[in-house]
Amino acid sequence: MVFMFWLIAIITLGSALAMVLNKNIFRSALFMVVTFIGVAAMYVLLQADFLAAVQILVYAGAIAIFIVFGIMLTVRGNMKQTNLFSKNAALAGLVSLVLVVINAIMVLTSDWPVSEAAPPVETVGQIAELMLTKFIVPFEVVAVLLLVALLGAIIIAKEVKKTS
Amino acid sequence: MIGLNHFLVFSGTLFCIGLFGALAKRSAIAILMGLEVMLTAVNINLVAISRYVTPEYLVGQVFAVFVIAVAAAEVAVGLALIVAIYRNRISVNVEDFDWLKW
Amino acid sequence: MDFPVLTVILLAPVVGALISVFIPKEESRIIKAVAGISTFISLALTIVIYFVYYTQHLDTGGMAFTEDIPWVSDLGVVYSLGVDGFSLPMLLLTNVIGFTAVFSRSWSVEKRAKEFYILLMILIVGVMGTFVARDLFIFFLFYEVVVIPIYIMVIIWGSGSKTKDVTKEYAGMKLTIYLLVGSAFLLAAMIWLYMEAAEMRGLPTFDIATLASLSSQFDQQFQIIVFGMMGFGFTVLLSMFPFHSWSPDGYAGAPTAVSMIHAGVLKKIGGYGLIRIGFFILPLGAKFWAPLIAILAVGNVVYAALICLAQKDMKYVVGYSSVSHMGFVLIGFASLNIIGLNGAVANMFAHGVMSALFFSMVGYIYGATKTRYIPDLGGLAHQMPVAAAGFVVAAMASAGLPGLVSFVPEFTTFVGAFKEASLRIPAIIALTGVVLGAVYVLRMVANVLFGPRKEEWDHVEDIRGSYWIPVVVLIAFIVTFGVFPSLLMDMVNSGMQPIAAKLVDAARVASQMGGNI
Amino acid sequence: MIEFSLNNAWLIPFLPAVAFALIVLVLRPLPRVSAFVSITCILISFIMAISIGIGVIQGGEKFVEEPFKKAVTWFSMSGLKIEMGFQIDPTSAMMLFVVTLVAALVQIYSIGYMHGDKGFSVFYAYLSLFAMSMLGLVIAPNLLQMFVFWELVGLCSYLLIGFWWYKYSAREAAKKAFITTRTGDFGLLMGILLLQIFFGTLDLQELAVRIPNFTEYGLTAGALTLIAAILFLGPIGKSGQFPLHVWLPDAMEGPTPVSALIHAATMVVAGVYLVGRTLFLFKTVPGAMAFVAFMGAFTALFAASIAITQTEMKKILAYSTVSQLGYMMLALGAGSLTASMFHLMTHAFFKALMFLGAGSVLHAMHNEADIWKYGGLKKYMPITYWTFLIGCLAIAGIFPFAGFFSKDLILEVVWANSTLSGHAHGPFQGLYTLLFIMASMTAMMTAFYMFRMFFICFHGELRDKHAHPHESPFSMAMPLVVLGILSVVGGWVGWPGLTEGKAFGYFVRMGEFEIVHANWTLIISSTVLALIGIGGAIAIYWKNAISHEELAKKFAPLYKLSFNKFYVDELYLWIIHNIIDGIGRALWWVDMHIVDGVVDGVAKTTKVLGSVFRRVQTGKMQHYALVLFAGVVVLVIIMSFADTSVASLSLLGGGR
Repeated sequence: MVFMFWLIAIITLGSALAMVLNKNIFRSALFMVVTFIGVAAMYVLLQADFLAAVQILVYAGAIAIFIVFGIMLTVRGNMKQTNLFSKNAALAGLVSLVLVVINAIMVLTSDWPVSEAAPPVETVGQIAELMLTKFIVPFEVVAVLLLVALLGAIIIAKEVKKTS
Repeated sequence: MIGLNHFLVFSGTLFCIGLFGALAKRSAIAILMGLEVMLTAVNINLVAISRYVTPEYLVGQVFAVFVIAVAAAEVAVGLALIVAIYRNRISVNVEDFDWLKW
Repeated sequence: MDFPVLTVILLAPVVGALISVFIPKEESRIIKAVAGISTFISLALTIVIYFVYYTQHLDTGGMAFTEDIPWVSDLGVVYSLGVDGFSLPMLLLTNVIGFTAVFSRSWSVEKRAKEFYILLMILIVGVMGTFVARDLFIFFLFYEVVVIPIYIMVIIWGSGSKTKDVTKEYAGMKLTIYLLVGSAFLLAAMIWLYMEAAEMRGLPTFDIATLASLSSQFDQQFQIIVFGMMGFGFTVLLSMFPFHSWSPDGYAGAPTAVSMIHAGVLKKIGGYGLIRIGFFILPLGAKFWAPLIAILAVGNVVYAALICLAQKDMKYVVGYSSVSHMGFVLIGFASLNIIGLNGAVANMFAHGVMSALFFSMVGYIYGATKTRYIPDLGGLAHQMPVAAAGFVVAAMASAGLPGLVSFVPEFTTFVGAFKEASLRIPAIIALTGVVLGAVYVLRMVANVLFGPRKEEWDHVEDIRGSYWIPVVVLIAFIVTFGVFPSLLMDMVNSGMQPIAAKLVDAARVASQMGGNI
Repeated sequence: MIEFSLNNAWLIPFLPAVAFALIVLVLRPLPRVSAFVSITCILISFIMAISIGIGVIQGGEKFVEEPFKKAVTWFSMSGLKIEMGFQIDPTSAMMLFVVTLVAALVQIYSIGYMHGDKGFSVFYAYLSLFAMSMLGLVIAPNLLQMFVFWELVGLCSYLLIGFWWYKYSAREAAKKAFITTRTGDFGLLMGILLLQIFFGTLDLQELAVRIPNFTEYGLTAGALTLIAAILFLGPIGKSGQFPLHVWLPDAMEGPTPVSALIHAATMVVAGVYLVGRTLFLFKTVPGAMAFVAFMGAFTALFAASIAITQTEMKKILAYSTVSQLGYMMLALGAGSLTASMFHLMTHAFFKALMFLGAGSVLHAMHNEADIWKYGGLKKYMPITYWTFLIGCLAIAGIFPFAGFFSKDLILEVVWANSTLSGHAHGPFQGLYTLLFIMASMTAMMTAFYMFRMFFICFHGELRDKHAHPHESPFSMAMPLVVLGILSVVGGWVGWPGLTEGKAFGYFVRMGEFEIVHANWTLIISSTVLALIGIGGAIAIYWKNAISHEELAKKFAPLYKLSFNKFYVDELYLWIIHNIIDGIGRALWWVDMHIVDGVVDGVAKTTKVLGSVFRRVQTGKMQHYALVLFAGVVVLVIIMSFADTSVASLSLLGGGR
């Protein structure tokens, strides 16, 4: 468990860093997929197996495909120079770094009300129950949101016909 | 023993890496990728707290599902926007996008 | 009395505005008629309650026709209305001017009559509301209602000037921003006052009378600061020198009806608030600031009157003259005694009716000739004798002729001011305004109305039809209140009694505390 | 009738007010009816005034000591109570009689004079308004009522001078009249205010009791003198005293009946009347008396010296009016209400007569103003000629015409105050000696310039060959005759030998009654002076023994100075146009560039700041996000190091 955690954490963070630092956007996308898979493994460690599956399906699957399509549609020229840093990279790096430290301090100094109870073994059924009872309205809203996003994406991305 | 703190620090670090990507990259698509990483990091937080603080309820996971759904929608719209902008500007370099300034 | 007469007065124009919404915009005559009827209902009811109060409540004084409906009870906001001897003249003034403003001639209103009259109704309601509110919050609410329609009306239906390089947009913007800056100070002062009072009582309230009953408990420093902020807000509205410059530009830019309402009543909200809220709740603060007000008042009178002499645009003459007249009001305030306050308040009424008539006539002439530039005009009495007569009456009232409404108030103001030994020198300087006032109005009258006939104005029409209404109504008020001043003075006196008593009290307290103010 | 009139004296001003309202509101399209209503009202007032006069004479002593007063509260508040009402005493009764008489005659005269004018009804409305105002002023029991009607009189004067408003000259003259008198009223109002403040009342009778004890009211003699002097500014303006006399000659732009009514007989004497009414104030402080007397005498001489060279009939009469008003002031300054009021009355008769006569001439000559165009009018208009002669003799002070008695009385009271008389009193005898000499000179000059005008107009040959003069119609001639008779007999009421001295002076007086014994030296010398003046006029302008052109050349600088009215008007115009208007323009500049400049400056600063700070808004999302997160970081750091337990707890202590 300990070993698994550290392994997954290093892989995930490493590939995330690689995604950010890589100058080739396509490789960045691939590292992103690795990151997502690592996160899915983290879910497994957290005994959220259903979520791990969803993570793989949606992130590593759908979203990655999306991104790749996006790259294909927009990127031209030298692939090695497609993913450069902007001028404010240094400042952004500093902010991120400080934020990491702050976050760590805050987490470590906080006293979490950790419970010793065991998580349920069977999660899918419970999630389904929660979603269809207590969270039925957000659930429906998300459904509508997805529909709207779908339509919106189509409309936005559709080529505008030049009128006269 | 791996506790809650480990997961929270991990997710925080992942979030910050995503943030760095979103703030420091030129390509709009790279920014989008950074955003996705940030969202995932948040999900880990949700799930981890749910697992360690209230293990018997799976509300955190339900939330994470919603976040994933929203993230998917966001990526779809975001990419559509990028494509549309690209069509206009032949560029996805956000440094060229300053229309917010009047 | 159970009949909520004040609410009805307030609602009549609102209903008029709502009805206008459903009338096709081409039917501008019907819209005007609706506006006229709804304001007339308000006016008639106001006259009725004025006389009821005058005959029944005058001896006892105090608020009458009160209505109290709790609104936001957590904050202590109550929709409470009521009138006393102070607010009634102001309410009457609002209604007289509101009613006549509907029938005034504005040069470009025909274009979008519907919007114009709807905004006008809203404006009138806002002004009326400030005068009948007994709750500070409601007062402020109505006050803010007033500002926006004016801005819109100035920039849509306004006009620029030939003598000064200003556009209507500039005028409207300047006016609005000035008023908003003033009201920002006002709001801050109001909230501070409210918090302080809530802390003292344990219960939050916006009720003016309740706040006033605490006035002896507020400490002096607090009163001075809060009155300073409030006084700034209100005196900007009253166009005190050197914060007056919005007023001539604004009047010159505004369409006739807005000029009438603005110069006639809106300005008076400043004076009303200064007394009803400033003097009544914060008498020690008033005492501290009075000398400064007196000095600036003299600035108002003389400075504006001298500037009037240099004006060549009719509306600027009237605009600056109104600034000058406000100096008389302010000097009456600064005297802090009952006579001066009576005079100042009556002066507000008098100036309201008079300047409304003035602006109405100037507006009519402008509407007919399409120019306000005095050297272009001349001999207009040939073509428009009625308008000329109205103009001369307004001019004479402006010059403070006895027998017209403004003489007795001015005299009383000066009696009050002379009574305070420290105010005598400022008052004497301000008295020269009486002479200068005669000079500039008579110059304008002579150059616009009299002299040889000018052929180019042969086509213009004299006042007829509904344009008669402002002339007749306003002159009737000017003469009636001029010949029988006690109709006004008794009323004002009954309203001023408690406030003056409070000031006397404060003076006593101050002298006990060491008397260094 | 007498009782009724006394108790309802308010009707006297009220009736003309009714006439005014009726004409303005209803009768304007009907000129004849308007005139009829107006004249009827003023005649009723006249009858009431006469019956009041009779009542006062019958009452005798009673009214002098205890004026009959009735008043209602006009408005009041704590510490200020103003009444409206009437006060009848011999002085006001006399004024009522004079004003209603002259007003009635002028209204009758106007039927002919204003015939065919398109503003005929309006003219009558104004005349009625004027009568109302003047009568209201006369019966006023307190100073504020007096001031109210005083101002209304000023309004009427404005309206009537500007009656032919389409003429530039009339419009400017009206404006000038109103503004000039307003300048004086500034002082009057201030004086009234100060009296109200210090004595707590404006009631004339109460003031008369309180003012002599002024020290009890915290005033020094100097302060009271100052108040009196300030108050006197009003009469200076209204009664055309130097230096505010400039409006009166210009006021002749109005129709002639107006000149007769307002600018000769009634309105302009309002100032004299006011000083007379408040004489107790002036008498309390000798300095004020001397001031009044000096202003009066100086004005008399000054105006007379201008009148000598003028060439318009009405202008000459106007300056003579100014001069005579100066006389009345002089009398008041010498402490004699009697002399002043007496002269006021006789002057009203003969000056109205002369103005109406001048109107008659103008009417005949089709408004040709220059007297050098006239000449030999004697044969064309005999009634006018003879009545005018009476007027001239009266003003010159020739026995037994009205002016003789009143002018003599004035000289006598001034004489009594001067060191020359031998029994002088008061602290300013030396000054009164000077004033006496000035008054005597004025008397001579008056006789000279009146007869100069008289001979130029009525004798010799008609110089304007195109004119066809004719005698005026009956409605115009009748008032001339009536006034002519009064100008002859009007002075006899002051005859000291009449009914054991209980003549005019017995009723109209202030203080103890004392019989003024005829001073034959004075009478003879003043008559001689008048005769010298007339003789000079005869020699120069009738017999042409001395060429007037030669004279003018000889004294060219003086002549020019007098002809140009000592350049007072020019001086005023210069001051107004350059200094006052200049200040106005300068202040406007200040207002536009500095006051507005500050406001616009604030706006501009905002704009500049905006254009600086808008650079911060790069328009790039990434920058905004970066700033957002940097802000979060900075905030967290600040809060964690700040010593606020709450903040550090919530951020660093976790979710408890």
